[in-house]
Order: sequence, then C-alpha cells, then structure tokens
Amino acid sequence: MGLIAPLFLQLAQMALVLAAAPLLTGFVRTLKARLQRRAGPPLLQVYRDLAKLTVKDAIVATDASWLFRIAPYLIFATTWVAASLVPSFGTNLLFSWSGDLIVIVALLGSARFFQMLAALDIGTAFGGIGASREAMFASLAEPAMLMIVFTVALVAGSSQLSDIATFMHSGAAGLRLSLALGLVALVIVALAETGRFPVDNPATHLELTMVHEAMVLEYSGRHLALIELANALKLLLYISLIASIFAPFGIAALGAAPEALALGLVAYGVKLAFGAIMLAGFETAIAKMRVFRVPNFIGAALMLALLGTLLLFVSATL
Amino acid sequence: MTPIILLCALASFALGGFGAILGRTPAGRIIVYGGSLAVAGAALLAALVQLGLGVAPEPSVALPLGLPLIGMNFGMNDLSAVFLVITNLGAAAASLYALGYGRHEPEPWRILPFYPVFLAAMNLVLIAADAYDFLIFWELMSLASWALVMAHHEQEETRRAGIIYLLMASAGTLVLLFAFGLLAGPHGHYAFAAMRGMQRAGWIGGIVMLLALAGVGSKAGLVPLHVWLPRAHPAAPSHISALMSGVMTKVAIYAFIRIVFDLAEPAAWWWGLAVLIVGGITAVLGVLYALMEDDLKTILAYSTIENVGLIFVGLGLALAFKADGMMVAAALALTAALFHAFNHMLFKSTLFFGAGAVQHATGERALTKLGGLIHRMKMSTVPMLIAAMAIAALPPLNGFASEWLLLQAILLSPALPQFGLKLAVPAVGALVALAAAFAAACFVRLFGFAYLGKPRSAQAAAAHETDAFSRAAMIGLAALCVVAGVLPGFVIDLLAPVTQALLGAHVPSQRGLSWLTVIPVSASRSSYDPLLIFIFIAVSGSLAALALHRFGSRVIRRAAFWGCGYQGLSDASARDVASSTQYSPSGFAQPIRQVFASVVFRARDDVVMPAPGQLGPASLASSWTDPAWWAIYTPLVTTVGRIADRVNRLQFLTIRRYLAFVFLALVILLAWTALWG
Amino acid sequence: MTSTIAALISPATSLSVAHVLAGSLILVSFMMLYQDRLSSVINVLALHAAVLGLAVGWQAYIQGAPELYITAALALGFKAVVIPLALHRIVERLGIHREVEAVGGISLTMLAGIGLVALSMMVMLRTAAHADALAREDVALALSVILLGLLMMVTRRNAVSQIAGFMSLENGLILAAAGAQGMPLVVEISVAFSILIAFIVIGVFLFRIRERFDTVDSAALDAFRGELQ
Amino acid sequence: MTRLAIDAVVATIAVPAVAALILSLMPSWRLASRINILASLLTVIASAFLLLHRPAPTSLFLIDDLNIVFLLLNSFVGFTTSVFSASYIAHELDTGHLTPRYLRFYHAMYQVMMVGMNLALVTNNLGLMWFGVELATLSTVMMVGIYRTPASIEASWKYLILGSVGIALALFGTILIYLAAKPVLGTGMGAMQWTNLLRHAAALDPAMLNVGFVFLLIGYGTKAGLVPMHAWLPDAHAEGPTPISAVLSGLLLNVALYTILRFKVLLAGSAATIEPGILMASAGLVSLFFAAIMLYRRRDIKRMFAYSSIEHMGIIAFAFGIGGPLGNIAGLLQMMMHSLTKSAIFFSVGHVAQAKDTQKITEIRGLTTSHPLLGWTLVAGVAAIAGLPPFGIFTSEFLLITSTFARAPILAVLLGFGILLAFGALLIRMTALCFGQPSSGSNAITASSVPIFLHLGIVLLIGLALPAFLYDWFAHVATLLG
Repeated sequence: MGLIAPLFLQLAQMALVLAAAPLLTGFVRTLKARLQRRAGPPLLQVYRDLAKLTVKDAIVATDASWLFRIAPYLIFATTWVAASLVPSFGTNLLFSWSGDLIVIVALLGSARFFQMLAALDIGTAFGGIGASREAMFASLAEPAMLMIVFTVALVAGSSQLSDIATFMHSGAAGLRLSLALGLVALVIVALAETGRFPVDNPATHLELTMVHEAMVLEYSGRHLALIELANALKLLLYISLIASIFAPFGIAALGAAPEALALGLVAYGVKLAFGAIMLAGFETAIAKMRVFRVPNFIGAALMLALLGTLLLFVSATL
Repeated sequence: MTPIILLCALASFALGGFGAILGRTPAGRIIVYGGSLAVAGAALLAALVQLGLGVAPEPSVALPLGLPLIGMNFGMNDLSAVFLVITNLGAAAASLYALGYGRHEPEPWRILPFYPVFLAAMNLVLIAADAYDFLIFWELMSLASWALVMAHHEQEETRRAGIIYLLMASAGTLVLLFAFGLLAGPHGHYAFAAMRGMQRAGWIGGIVMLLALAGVGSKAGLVPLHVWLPRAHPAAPSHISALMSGVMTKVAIYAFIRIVFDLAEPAAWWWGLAVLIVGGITAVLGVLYALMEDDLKTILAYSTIENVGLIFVGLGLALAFKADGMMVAAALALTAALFHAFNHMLFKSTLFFGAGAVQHATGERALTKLGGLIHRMKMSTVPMLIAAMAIAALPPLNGFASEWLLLQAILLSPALPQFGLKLAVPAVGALVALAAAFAAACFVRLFGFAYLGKPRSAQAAAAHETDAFSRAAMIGLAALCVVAGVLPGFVIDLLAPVTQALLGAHVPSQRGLSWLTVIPVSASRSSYDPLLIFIFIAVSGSLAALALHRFGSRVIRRAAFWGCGYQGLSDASARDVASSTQYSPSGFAQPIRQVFASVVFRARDDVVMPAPGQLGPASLASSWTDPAWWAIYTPLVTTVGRIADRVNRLQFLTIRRYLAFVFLALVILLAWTALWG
Repeated sequence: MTSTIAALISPATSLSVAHVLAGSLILVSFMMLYQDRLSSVINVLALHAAVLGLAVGWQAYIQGAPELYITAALALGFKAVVIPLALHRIVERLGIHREVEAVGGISLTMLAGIGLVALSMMVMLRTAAHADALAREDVALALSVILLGLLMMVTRRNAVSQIAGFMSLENGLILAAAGAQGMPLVVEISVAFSILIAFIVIGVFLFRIRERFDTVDSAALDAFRGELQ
Repeated sequence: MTRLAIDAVVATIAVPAVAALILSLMPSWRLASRINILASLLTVIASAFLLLHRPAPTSLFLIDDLNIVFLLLNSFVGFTTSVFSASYIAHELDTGHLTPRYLRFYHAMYQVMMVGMNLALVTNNLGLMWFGVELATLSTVMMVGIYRTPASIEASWKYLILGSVGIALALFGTILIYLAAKPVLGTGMGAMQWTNLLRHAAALDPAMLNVGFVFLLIGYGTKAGLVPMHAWLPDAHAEGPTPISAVLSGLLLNVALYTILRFKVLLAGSAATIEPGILMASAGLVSLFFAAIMLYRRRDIKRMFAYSSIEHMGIIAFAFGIGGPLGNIAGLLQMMMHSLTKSAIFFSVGHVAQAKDTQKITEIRGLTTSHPLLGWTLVAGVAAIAGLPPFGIFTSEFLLITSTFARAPILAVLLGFGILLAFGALLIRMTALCFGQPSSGSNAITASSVPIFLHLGIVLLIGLALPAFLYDWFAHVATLLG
C-alpha cells in the first residue's frame, strides 16, 4: 500500500466530518422540532445559513482588535483538526497517531480559549458573562473529560483513539463498571461542551441564560459562519467519540478492503443518526438548568469519571 | 565545563562590583546588563555543549575556599547542565530585557550591584558539589534576591514582602541544613561524593526527603510554604520577578532532585506519595489563587506556584516509579518534570516581561485598571499571547507538550503495587486536570482583561509600546516556546542523559522517528506529533481563510457594538461609561470563586443594595483569604507576639527581682547537683 | 605565746570553736532576716561582721596564718564599724527610720532561710567523705551564710538592706576563704571586696542616686527601667 | 626567646596598666585618645608576638591554644575600638555629652578594663583570673555611668549590683575548686594553678567540683550575660558610650565565657562529675530563646543589639556545651565572628545615633537612602550577625547545626528555631531602620568607618574561605575542650 491511498482516506475523513457536521446539526434541529410538534427548518437549512453568512459582509465592532478577526479561523481550524482525529468509519488512518485523546481534549480547549478571548475583546458585558460562565463550566468539564480519558486509556492500554476503538471492537474489554461510569460522564461532558440542554440552549438569545451565544454575539458574516461550523463539528466530534469508544461496531481496520470501508461508513451514519435521535429526545424531555446548578451537574460527571478511574487503579476487572 | 561556569560566576561578581561603583551612571546599566547577557550566554553555551555533546562528567574542581577540610567543590554533571541551561537562558533573556527596561528604574543603584550576584549565586548552587558550598550560595541567592526585592523599598508592601521572604528563605535554608546534617553524619562528610557512598538507615533517607521537601518547598513555593512568593515576586522589578519565578524556583527544584534522587538513596514508595500529594494540592490551590487575584504580577506569581506543583507531581511520580523499580516510567515522569521546568522558565519569564512592560506603560498592575492594550502595545502583545497560550497548556505549544508527558506518566501508574499510591495517583491526576483547566481560565482572564476590551483607566488608554530590547527578549522567549512546543523530541533527547544518570533508564530516543513524532513509551500506547498538528491547524485555518475570501465576502465593516440598544454606550463622548460597563475581572472569576473557593478560601461576595427609591450606588465587595495564613502563619505570628508581650515585661523589673532570678537559678542548680547521681 | 595556747588546745577543740563561730554567723544572718527596722538591720550587720572577724581571727590562729589577722582586722574595723556608721549616716541624712517591708513576710523568709541552710548542708555534706571535716563543715556553713545573704537581698525592697544583704553574703565568702586552709590571696580578696563595698556605699552618694532616693527604696531606682513603655 | 615571650605576656598587662596611669594624668583628650590607640596597638603586637612564640607556662602565666585565641581577639577588637572611640568621642564633646575631665577618666578606665581582661585571659591562677574579671567589670561599670543621665546611672547601678553578686558567687566557686584541689595538690598557690589542676583533674573531689561549677557558671555567667543572669547587659549596652557597648559585647562577654570554658575543661577531666556540657547547652538554649523573644519588642537600637549579644552568647554556650570536635570549632568560630561583627554593628550604630541624634528605632528610617554607605553597612552587619552567608557566622552556624542535628536532632531543631526567631525580629527592625522614606535629621558623621570595614571584611573573608591554619588551630583547641 503506497502513500496515496492512505492519504486519500485521511483527506476523505477530514472532508467527511466537515461535510457531515452541518447535516447532523440540522438533523437534530429538525428532529427536535418534530418532537415538539413544530414543522422546524428543513434538513439542509444549516448549509443554507452557512452559505448565506459567507457572502454577507462581516460587521466588526469599532474597538475589535485583530485577535477578534483571526479567532474564528483558529477556532474552526482546531475544532476541525480535533474532529478529524476521531475515527469515524475507519481506524488507524495515516495521521491518526499525530494526536491521542488527550490532544483532542486540548485542541478543543484551544478553541475555547480563543472563543473566550474573542468574547472579551469587544469589551461588552455579554462577552464577559459568556466567557465567565464558559470558564466555570470548562473548569469542571475538562478535568472530567481527562478522567474519562484515563478510564478509557487504562482499559484499552493506550490513549490513541484508533487503538482504543480497535481494542473495544475486539470485545476484550467486556462489560465493566468503570466504562459504564465513563460513558455516563462522557455524555454529560458532551452535553456541556456542545452547549446543549440542560447546560445551555443553542437557540436562545435571552441575555441571562446565554453562555455560548453570549460569546459569539458580536460575530457576523463569514466569521459567524466559521464559528457555527465549528460548533457543528464539535457536536459531530462528541457523538463520533462516544460511538468510536463505546460502539465501535462496523468500524474498518487498517488497510481494510473497500467493502469494509463502505460498511464502516454506513455504520458511522447510523451511529450519528442514533446519537442525534437520542440528543433530540433528551433535549425535548428536559429543561434548562439555572447557571449555578450546572456545576453540580458537571461536577457529577467529574466524580463519576474519577470513580471510574479509581476503580481501575484498584482492581483490574471492574 | 565546570571552570567555564566558575569563570562566568567570577565575572558576574566583578560585574556586581561595577554595579556598586557605577550604579548611578547610565554606563553602569549597560555594563552590568550587557555584561550579564554575555556571561549568561557563555554559560548557556557551555551547558549546552556539555548536554548536547554528551561530555562525560568531569571530576569536581576543588577551590581552596570555604571549609578547609574539603574546600569548595564544584562539579557539573548532566543534571546541573540542564538547570544551567534553564538558568542562563532565563538570565540572558532577563539581561536583554533589562537593557531596555532598566532605563525606567528610579534607583538603579539598588539593583545593579545585586543583579549579577544573584545570577552568579544561582549558577554556583547548580554546580556546587558539597553541602557547605551549596548552602552558602543557596542563601546568597536568597540574600541577593531579597536585596533586589527591596529595590522599591518605599512601599510598605514591599518592605513587608521582603521581611516575609527573607525569613521564609532562611527557614528553608535552616531545614536544608538539617537535611545535610543528616546526610553528612556526625563526622561532617560534607562532600556530595562522600554522601552518595554512605550507608544509612532507611528512615534517615525518609527524614532527609521530608526535610528537603520542606526546605526546597519554601523556596519553590509549595503550599503551605508559598506565602512569601506572591508578595515577593511581584514586588521586585519585573526582570527580577521573571528571574525569581522563572529561574530561582527551578534552582529549588534542582536542589530537590539533587538531594532526593541523588544523595538520599534509596527511595521508599511513600516518598513519592508525599511529594505527589503536596504537588497536586499546590498546583490546584496556586492556580485558584491566581484566578481570584487582581494584580497582574501577583497572578503570575501564583501561577508559578501552580507550575511548581505540577513539576512536583512529576517528581513524585518519578520517585514512586523509582522505588518500585519501574525505571523507564520513572524516567518519563522525571523527563516530564524537567521539561516542564524548562517550559515554565520560558513562558513565565515572557509573561513577567510583558507585565513589566504593561506596568511601565500604564503605571498600573491591577487588571481592573487595564484593558485594550492590544491596540497600543501591538508588538509586545503577541509574545504575551503566545506565552499565555503556552502556560494554559494549549497544543501545539510547549506547555502542553510537557503536561502531555506528565499525563502519560500518570497513565503508567496503575502498575504501581502500593495501595496508597493506587488511590493517590488518580486523585492527583484529577487535581492536575483541574489545575490545567483553571490555568486556561486564569490566562484567558489575564490576557483578556489586560490586553483586550476597552481601557479601564486613563493610564491604560494612554499606554505606549515598550522598548526594542524588551520586545526582543519577549519575542525570543516566545519563539522558543513555539519551537519547544513543536519539536519537543529534541528537548526530550537532551534530557535523556540526566534520567540515565539518576535512574539508569531513559525515555526512548525520539531521534529518527518519522514526522518528528513524540512517542514516550511505545507507539501502541500513545503518540503525539505537535509538528503535524501545528501544520494541520495552520493549513486548515489558512484554507478556510482562502476559501472564504475567494468565494465569500471580503468586506469588513466597522460598527458600534451591541449594547442592548442603548446608544449611549457607543457614543464616543461616553467612553468612560462604555469601559465601565465591561465585565470586571473579579466578575469573571466570580462563578469559579463561588463554586470552588467559598470554603477553602472563605471567599465572600458582599452585595450592598440600596433600598428601592434610594439613589445611593449599590456596591459589591468580594474578599478571600489564604488558608495558609489563617491556619498557620497568623496564629504563629500572634503567638510570638503574645509571648513577646508577656516576656517583654521582664525588661521592666526591679533589680531585686533580677537578683531573685539569679538566686532562683542558683538554688535550682544546687538542688539539681544535690540530687545528681 | 600563741603557740603555747595552741598547744593547749586540742585539734578537736579548735575545730569546735571554729564551728561555733561559723554557726553563730548563721544565727546572726537569721537575726538580720528577722529585723524589720533599718537601723536594727545595720546594727545586726555590724554584729555579723564582728562575728566574722572573730571567726577569721580564730582561723588565723589555728592555721598559724598571720596574714589572716589583716582580714580579721578589716572585718572588725571596716565592716563592723565604718560601714555601719556610714549606713546609719545615710539613713539619718535621708530620714528613713521607717520599717522596711520584706517580700512575703518575715516568717516566710525565715522559713525559706531554713530551707536554704538545709540545702547547703545537703549539697556540701554529701560531697566526698574524704574531704577533711573542718573544711567541709566550714564550707557548708559559709554556703548557708551566702545563700541567706542572697535571700536578704531578694526579699527586701530597700537599697540599704540590700547592701546589708550583700555584705553578709560577702562575709560568708570571707568565712569560706579563711576556712579553706592555705588558700592564697585571701587577704587580697578581702581587701578587694571591702573596696567593692565601699564603692557601692559611696556609689549611693556619687551616682547622685540621692535625689531619686528619698524612699531608699530600690523600686524607685527602677522607675526608668531602660525603656519607658 | 622564651624570656622575650614572657615579657610579651607581661606586656599585654603592663602596657595597658602603664597607659592607664599616664592617661589618668593626661589633660589633653586629643593626645589621650592617641595614646589610647598606641597602647592598644602595642597590646596587639604583644599578643601577636605570643602567637608566634608561645612561652612555657609559669606559675603566674599560661599561654595555650585556647586563650591565645581570646587574647588576640581581645586585643585586636580593643585596638580597633580605640581607633573608633578616638573619632567618636570628639562628637560627644561637641554635643556636650561629655566634658574633657570625664574623657580623661574614660581613657584611663578603658585601659584598666584592658588590664583586667588580659589578666583574666593570660593568668595561670584562678584567683588572678577572678581578680581580672572583677577589675574589668568595675571599670566598665564606671564607663557605663559616664553620661550621668538618670538612665545611664540606673544602668550602671544595676550592672554594679548584679555584677557584684556574680563576682561574689564566682569567688565562692573558685574557693570550692581550691578546696577540691587541696587534698591532692596541697595548700597554697599550687592548688590554684590551671596547669596543676588540669594535670590532676581526675583525682579531684568530684562533688566539690560540681558545686563549684554551679557557682562559677552562675557567677561568671552573669558576666557572660547568660539568662537569667543577664539583666544588666541590655541596659549597660544601651546607656553607655557606644565604644563601650562594642567592647562589652565584643570582649567582656567572651572573657567571662572563657572562664566558664576553662572550668568546663576541668570538670570534663573528671569522670565522676556532672556533665558540665548539659548545663552550658541548656543555659545557652534558654538564653537564645529568651533573647530572641525579647528582640521583638525593642525600641532602642543599642538595647536591641545587646539582646542579640545575649542570643549569640547563648549559641556559643550551646556550642561549647554540645562539644565534640565540630561543636567546639563552631563555638570558637562563632565567638570570634560574633565579637568582630557585633563590635562593627555597634560602631555603625554609633554612627547612626550621631547622624540621627537618637537611639529610638522608630525615629530612624530609610538609612540606605539618607546614608547609603552606613545603611548598607548596617544591612550587611545584620545579615552577618543573623548568620547569612557569605559571612563567617554562617560558617560556624553551619558546622554547629549540621553536626548537632546528626547527634541530637531535637536540640538542633530548637537551636535552629531560636536562631530563626531572633532573625525575624532583627529583620523587621533592620527593614524599618534601613529602608523606606528616610526620617528627617541628618548630621554629618565624624567617626571613623575604618574599623567597621575592617571587621566586616575579616568576617566576610572567613565566611568565604575559612583559613586552614585557623581551622587546624581551632580543631586543636577543640580536642583540648573535649
């Protein structure tokens, strides 16, 4: 196998996540609307929004600095790189070893870092409030995420996602309490990180409840498009992550035949759809929390994940 | 190489003499800082040569100074060389920075004589090869840095900081004296070489380790011995702060490694446990302090405490692995610690340089008085941002690289057999993760409120860019942050001889791995390729920009920001209103303060709301206290004060009573003799 | 002449005479502790010195050490006559015949004194049985006198009684020195101490303590106490 | 040569004695101060000569490794202090603190004090040693009261009374030692000679030695300023002329300690006695802690450094008490360094008091700004006295603490804590004195700075490189001390 085919697969994966992300977001929205007995936007509305935004002029506040303008590109780039590192249809792609799970967490952290800085750049109260809350959530979610990484990496003997997926796929892990704890924690973290109910409302523009939206309030045009796309990528990333760790069915191995790859692709689509359905259902069923109850929510994830890790340290079978 | 370092130190002392003589002339500044730059450069080169070429460690050089029994012994091995690189790189940068920054110093004669002495003392500590030498230069380092802290002595705060600093430093030295006393034994074998070969009971080594942890911790800023650090580091002029935070704490870490890994053999497993717990707590508390603090330089000082905590977590892991014979894992943990020490020097120095520039440009250090500097200090903002990203452990910068290695070491720890460690390591891992998350928030806050937003005071609005020397120093270090972050393999390889010498194992060589990947243990466990990640981010970001500009709109329109429809905010005449409606740094930290700090730090937000109809302003006062103060130091100080008050009455007695003391002493001693035997 | 008398007296008798004289010095010390009037303290002090003079004279006689007679004469002349007169003068000049207060009361002081005598016996008598008896007992008695003198000094709030206490302390010293057979420099030492005492007594005048001395209470001396609060 | 050496011993006493006689008749104070310096210089030369040619012990004089250290140090600091005093007293005349008549008295007494101290050091006879200490005490009593202010008279009175009692107790101790020796050595001078006593130490009556040592420790301990016999010391230092404070701290305390040390050696020679080391070490610790605590509430700069002297006497007594080769070396070094440093500090304090016209700490601020040289000198002095490197006291405290910790960790921890406690107090005061906005009032300084730099220079040099000959010498003395 030469260099061309793996490179192609790698690029295909990058393109795939980029292309699929808005669809996934749109699917969740539509689904949610249906569940709430609304007609909702069309499935492809997100693509249209993005296209529209890119052609619009970007309006930037008078006091904004260069950081405000480059932040969307950095947010987008880091999120995209992170999303590309998560196995979708196949493991052990050409560059999958260039970062492990910890790197993925840190890349998302970088995106958040710039998001918060950009929010503070204009000097409005909204940016501040959003960044401040985001900082608090992240200060719990990030350690929780790292603990989940520990749990998973200790079970699989590796922190490389490809290796983890392969290991899980092989069934050697079996049913473990620590993994179950990790799964619950990961779901909570994913909800928090993607700005979903009950932590944040992706559709709100009510000042007191905004977190993520408050940070991007000053963005418009192509900058906003990039940030929206990055958000969509993030949602995709988390669902892929959960899927590749806890449901690596059908995922294609290194140098697999084209049929296996196709199977992997289909399985990936199914997993994304399942994730979206679960998310929409959950979001419909639950109400948003008060901001100061959120720490308890994410804190629970941290505790669960820590417990999972501890169990692994203490016993090899739990 | 040792003689070269000795010559450099000698030259530094000479420069100190020049500083004392020429302190009041502009030439003095140029000679001292220029000279220090050259000297530090030479020493840096020597250390790099030693490390890079793998020169075999030479036997120590004995000078006929110090104690006549052993003389002053100096020897440079790989561990010294690593820390010499850290020290002299930091010193060179600080000297370069000071060439420009020193111009603004109101009383340069209070700095110039001590600055080179400080540098020389740090260098000499690193190559000292006997206990007397080590301690004399260790304390000289404290003394010189104390004198530098006292440069701005007119402020009451500085004087207090100086007192606390020197007292804590001396306490630390005293504890190290005990440690060396144990190591040397009653016959005074003070040379390190003699200590190494000595047979001693295991508990002695344990006590030495604890003493070293306390003695070194008081200099490095381990909780609860950190109280002086956030006072003294910011009180000094900024290039000194950079040296103290970036370099001097590393000298302390060197001391810990030297004593515990080298001299007090063999390690027991609980050593690692103790160090891990102290390190983890230090990391989290340090950064929590930093998050709540308002003063730019104090934030940086607290952040130093955090990073020292992280380094000690690495050292603790290394000790635990070492005690259990897992030498490769120990090498990984030690490599992570050393790498992080190097990284911390790079970004913390940059940050202090930036803080110094800000302080000079605005005369302010409080975040509540800053803001919008990105528009006025265009050049120096960039290295500040890079350093802030690096210290927040964002990939692909160097801070992330070392923390990633540390986490990899933690991932190896389930193999440790002791139950105590099994429980402690994941908990410490969680603390490290918490600290990393807080650090990101902390530096978003620091950078966001100092450089972004609108100026919160007239001084901030009138800020100006700093001078070329300062910028050069900052940019140079920030560039190194990027280089070390993107190509960590080279640094890891440079550290290999150190772990080889101390542990007999090293992290697999990174040389020759494809795409300059970092593989700490084995490819199947984990790998990280910062170079590729860097390229990916750069390429995808540029691609997005290209595509958008090619296919979408290229226009940027400027408009007022959204102020909930309140036009007054965007009115040019109402700038003050606009800047005061911004989020405040204290408000930014409020959620975290409320969630994490209300118990340990007794953080309180007291809101005073006027009754409806009242026109008085509402006010918010937030307060927090350092638990180390109210739990340890304040009671200690009050106790000493109370005893002093009580005992002081003995100064005001009559002669008769004094005679009565003599009489009593006599009677008691006589009775004692009568009962003796 | 002396030698014939010496020949008549057996060693045992000479020992017991010395013992009696030394013992009566303790008795006088107790008498001094018992006084509550300044003038009587001074009188007892004179008696103390006189007894010392006799004791030293006896030692000079039995040891056959003529130079000790100088010490005895010094005690009898200077300390038993001159100093008490001078002290009386001070007391008269300053008009302070009042009673002086003993800290803790006279009886308690006496009790402490008895304890001190017991202590010195305990300390000395358990020392080496092989030391010669004369010296040992003399030293024990001298130690008692010294301790009683110190006790006098620390229980009286009055400079004159403190001088008296110091003098009785010093008398105990001279007793010990004289009792230590063949001790060189005893005379020189006794002269030196006499000078010291004269120095202290004169110091009361010369140091211009007088103005601040109207109560002759040493507490007044300490009003300044170095550092005013 | 031996003849000459004996003459040198006599000279260390005779020169100051003759000088005292001349000075008491000398009307011109300028000339007197020069003669004072000259006599002190001659004494230094005589003691230096003794260093090179040590005479065999005679019945009166004994020069051995132990007392030559003290003698040399004594005459050297005596000399530098006389240099300082010559320039210092001019100012006292100008301000009317002293009159020429009193100066005459002052100079004569200065030499009398030197006679007393040198006599106590070089004599081979217990009685003469006692006499020397008494002479030194009485002469300093007079000098302390020389200003005739109420405070100085009170200080002097306190000193006189406590000193007299101390001297009486020491004499009793001496008599007891004689009594212990008499059965072995026979009556007469022979039983009061060091050399004889030491030779027969094992045969002496141990119980008598015990009681004797208690009295000597209390008696001479009063002179050495050991707590609780210290009460005279702070006031005497604070109220007397500054040169006298310097010699009190730098010399007299050492001489008193020297005498205790001698008796300790004697007791150590006898197996059946109490451990004198325990008594000395505990007295040292008590002094250290007491002085350290007292330092915190001091308002008078000279009294503060006087307490610091008590602290150091405590450390030195502790070091000798703990003993062992390193402990004794540390004690000797500490004593030497303390003498030099403390006298240098008192010299600079004299300058400060002249410059600011006050001794109150609260009224002196910002010296490094108003008088940079003086201020930094004081900073260096305090750093040196607190045991910070690169000064010599660090060396001795290093040796002391490391060697003690290996043998008696708890004692070492106590010692270290006490030192730290004292350092805290000194540091607080030093910061207030030397930093911050300078206080008003600034007279020209007339007194000479040379002695200060000389002393601190020596202390610095020894800290950087303890000369091998000094170390060997001390090591030899240490074996004597046991």
